[in-house]
Amino acid sequence: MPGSKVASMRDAVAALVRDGDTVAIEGFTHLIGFAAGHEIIRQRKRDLTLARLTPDLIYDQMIAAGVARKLIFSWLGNPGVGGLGAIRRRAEPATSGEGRDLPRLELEEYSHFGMVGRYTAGAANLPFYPLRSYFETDLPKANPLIREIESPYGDGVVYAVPPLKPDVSIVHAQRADANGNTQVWGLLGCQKEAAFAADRVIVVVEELVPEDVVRADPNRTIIPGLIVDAVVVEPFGAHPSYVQGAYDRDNRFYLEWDAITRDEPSLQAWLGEWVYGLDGRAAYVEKLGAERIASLRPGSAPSGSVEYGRYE
Amino acid sequence: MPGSKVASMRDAVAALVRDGDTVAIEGFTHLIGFAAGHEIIRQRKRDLTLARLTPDLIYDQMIAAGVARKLIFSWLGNPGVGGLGAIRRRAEPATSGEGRDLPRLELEEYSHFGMVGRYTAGAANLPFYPLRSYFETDLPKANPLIREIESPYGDGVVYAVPPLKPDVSIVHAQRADANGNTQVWGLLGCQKEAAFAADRVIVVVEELVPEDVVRADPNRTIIPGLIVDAVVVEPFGAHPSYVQGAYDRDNRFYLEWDAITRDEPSLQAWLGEWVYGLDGRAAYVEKLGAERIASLRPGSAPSGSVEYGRYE
Amino acid sequence: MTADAPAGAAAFSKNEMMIVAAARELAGQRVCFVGVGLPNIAVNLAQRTVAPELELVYEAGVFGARPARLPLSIGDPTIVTGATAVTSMFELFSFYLQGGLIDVGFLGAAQIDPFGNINTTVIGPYAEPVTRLPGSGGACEIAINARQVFVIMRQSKRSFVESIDFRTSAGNLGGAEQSERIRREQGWLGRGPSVVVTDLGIWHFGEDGEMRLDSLHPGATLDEVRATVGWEPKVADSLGTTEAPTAEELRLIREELDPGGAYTR
Amino acid sequence: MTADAPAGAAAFSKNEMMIVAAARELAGQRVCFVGVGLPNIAVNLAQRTVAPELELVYEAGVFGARPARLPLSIGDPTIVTGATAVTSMFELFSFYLQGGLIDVGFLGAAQIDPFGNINTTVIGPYAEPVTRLPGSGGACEIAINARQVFVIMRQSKRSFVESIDFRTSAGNLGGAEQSERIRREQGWLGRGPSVVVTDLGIWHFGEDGEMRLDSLHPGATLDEVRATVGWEPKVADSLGTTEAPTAEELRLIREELDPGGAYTR
Repeated sequence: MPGSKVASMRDAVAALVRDGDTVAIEGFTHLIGFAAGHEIIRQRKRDLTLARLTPDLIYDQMIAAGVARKLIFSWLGNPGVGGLGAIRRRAEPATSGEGRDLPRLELEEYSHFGMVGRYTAGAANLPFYPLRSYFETDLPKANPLIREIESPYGDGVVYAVPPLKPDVSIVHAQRADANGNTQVWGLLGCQKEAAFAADRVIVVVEELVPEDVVRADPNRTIIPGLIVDAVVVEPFGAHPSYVQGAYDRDNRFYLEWDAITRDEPSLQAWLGEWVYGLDGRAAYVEKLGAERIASLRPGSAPSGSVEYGRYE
Repeated sequence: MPGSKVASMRDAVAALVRDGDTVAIEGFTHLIGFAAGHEIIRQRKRDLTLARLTPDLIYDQMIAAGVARKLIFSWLGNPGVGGLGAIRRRAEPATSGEGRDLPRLELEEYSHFGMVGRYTAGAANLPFYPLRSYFETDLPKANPLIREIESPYGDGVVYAVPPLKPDVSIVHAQRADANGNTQVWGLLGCQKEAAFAADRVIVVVEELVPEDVVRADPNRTIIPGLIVDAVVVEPFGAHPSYVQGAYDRDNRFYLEWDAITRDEPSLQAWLGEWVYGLDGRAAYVEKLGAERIASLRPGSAPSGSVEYGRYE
Repeated sequence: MTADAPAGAAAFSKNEMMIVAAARELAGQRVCFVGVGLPNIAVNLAQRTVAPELELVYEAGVFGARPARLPLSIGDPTIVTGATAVTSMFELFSFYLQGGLIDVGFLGAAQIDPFGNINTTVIGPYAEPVTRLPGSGGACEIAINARQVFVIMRQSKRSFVESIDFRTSAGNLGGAEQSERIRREQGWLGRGPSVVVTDLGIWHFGEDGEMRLDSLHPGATLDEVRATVGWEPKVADSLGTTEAPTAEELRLIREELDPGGAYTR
Repeated sequence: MTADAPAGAAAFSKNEMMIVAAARELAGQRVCFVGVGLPNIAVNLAQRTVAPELELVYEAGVFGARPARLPLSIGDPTIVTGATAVTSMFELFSFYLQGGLIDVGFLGAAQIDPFGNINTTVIGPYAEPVTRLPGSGGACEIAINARQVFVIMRQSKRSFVESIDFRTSAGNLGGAEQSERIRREQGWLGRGPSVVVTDLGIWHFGEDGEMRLDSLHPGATLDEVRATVGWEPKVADSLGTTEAPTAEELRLIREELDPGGAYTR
């Protein structure tokens, strides 16, 4: 079958993420592509439109670094902890004195299901996705792309969201083969939809596996190599978020972020130390230290194996 | 958690399938619920509307037995072999002299994607499902429930199909626990959508497993016990179709059916021998014989196990 | 922030009272959509006390979670391991929520009005906000599709307001009559908000669709309530006092669910 | 039903020639949506000959099948074991087909007209059919969404008709001009039918959108073609002769793919 798509993070981001692109780094609390986001910062990409249900720490960092002009989202925050300072300073121009000189960030806002519907419509080449949401709220006024649509069966109105087709979707996963056939377990979020909706796809994995491993359990494949442009092997590339079965969420970092993001200088200092000052994820992992990493390893809970049967 | 839902096929069908119901026995070539269909025949249910993408042998048998007045479908035939005589005799009134006294079967016809969209809309409580199909064909004329819908973004028209909400969906699966949490691998068809769309759900499984087995691999669960009313343990209950990993499709029977279904007396004789004359699937399996069954067992192809991790 | 406890009872914080009161409201419920923050600990407490058969649904795509520890977020790996089913968010929102399988949806709020309409989007005008809040997340669809909605939040003049700055999630709209008509006409599955549990008391919604204080937490006073509500609140004729947290409830919170005190301090 | 073979070549059946010709048309293609029956064996032959990188997509929900035996149906367990991905039909039709990832969709037909419009629904009027055929299955959406469509079918006056009784799947509609306009206006991804392989020859579609005989199979004659087509067929100026099946192609069909002769007799 087709040749290897394995690439370094640097090469993958250089080749596939372009200034002005709409970029989706998905992953709902699970499998967030921090390593990819940091590389986008290091390569000083500009004018990106960033899409993501939950623009959390990674988008706060990217927006602080100045890569984005616009954000498409449904929930903005550091879940369970607090706010995202960099984004907030660029979205509250009326009050934040210290942010007055910062470029205004354009916001385009949906609900979770709306964002999922947008990716689904993008992946399925539909002109809209219908959903029962937004009734009697101010969201359609705030975002005129949320529109009413009448059922052709005379039984009322629902709302529609437009397709979202990112130029690039970046998905972190447990494993893939060299051709990009990608398997995930645990929370699936909307990575499949975001990948199928995108023009280009970068898959970042904890582990590169032989094709046989993927083919032994085809029901676990969420993204076929067919739509994948690059496979980056980057263990611990989702830290401080987590990878089911591989490492835990580093909650300490999420708590620490609350202070870091509170003012622009401390955030920029953090970027200097942990992003610009390092040449890639391997250096980041080394800087984190073996002890911190060991503390995040979970105990074992194997899925067990099922029988597919050999039919010859 | 809630108590056991395990029931005999006889009790499950008696309690949950009612005359006049819309019944969906789904399974696309894989996991076709023959044992359940035969029990519906034996209990002489009447006036059912039968829904299924591919009304193949099982619906030919059920319709020959007189349980149905209407069929909702997308592809009618014995795939790769030939026609379905019982259905054909009730759908070609103009020509089939021998069928003139048989009750006319009402047909409501979609495409595969249309049927899948109907179940999806039913499961998701949407008033319609939009798809890019049916353009410039005679299908919307033949079935006025296939309607045009205009995109609210001014970029044209697609087609819509209405939700399908069966009174009962019957799903055959590899395994479930006593509460009805059901796992399937191999072809998934649209069983998940058909189950979520239904008012009542019967799950028929090859194997009843402890809850722990299901919880060890939650990504394999396609139907939660929450929506399941009865769990029937019926090994070999999908024969002559197949169960991935457990047994092969019995192609000999599909070939034989071509002759059986060609005329009404031979079909009725077959029903007498294999359905009315037996009191359930165990007797059917015994009548098939150990040798036939052994010939359908595949070799081994294990999926392998993945790590979920213990997070305490 | 220890509340005045009745003599003889263990001391407890206002947050602990709020969590316990919310958990108790879940008695008899079957399927609960768990939100981030306080709802997360309340439902986990309910599963261990009044509602052992409560099935926890997380919008991240989990049904039947059995968290071995208190989840740190609504997407914590502990909600996956040992769960009944893990599914894509598309299926979770389509089949579980919009399909009508959720009995109770939990919402938080930055602002709530007398009819239970909720703002989690902005303080100030949308285009030029004074404070940019997180936004809807799944809240606006939970408000419409969950059979009923529970709200858990602290009371203050800034949060309990006569008129919210932005309606993120629909409550009883302009009152029960309008709410019932619109819900019926538009085919909403949800009946709307049924309870608001705060740090001071428990509010249910009356026949007119407006919230009514039914119970004061031990140590809280009506004056305190009035001082933290931006309208003249309705108070039940037979205003009760919430039963203080039991020793077992407090033990579960302090020893099992939140030994670090992340939620309760 | 052995065709007159050129001297020295191995004898072969008309079905074998049809399968081999269809397989060869797949040279250079990447992703193929496999239909029931003859397309099934043709694509499996192509994967072993002219198109080793051909990815097989089965509407049952399989991508990247590597069947260890010839699948007995389009849902055979052998297309699952060892495949790259297995997915629900919702996702297969939504993301792979409608999403535009399919290069070639294979269709069969009970009736086809000069512009490649196809009937697989009824012979006679829809409400009172003379013959009830299987219906669309996935055909009507494959016809619209696959980048191009290959048709494989036997020729006869009953199947190659000037006007089909029911249009199940859109081809070039009333001709190229109308087809291109409608496809553009309605945003179809598919360019429509590009080849019809029959037991007698190979037809491609000309600039006017009508099928044109480009190659006669060995042993077939133009008279035979005219006797099995319900209109005056267009024939290429430089009508070729299809290269007979090679010994290797015949060996693959007879020994590996269809030793029982289910498709080829």
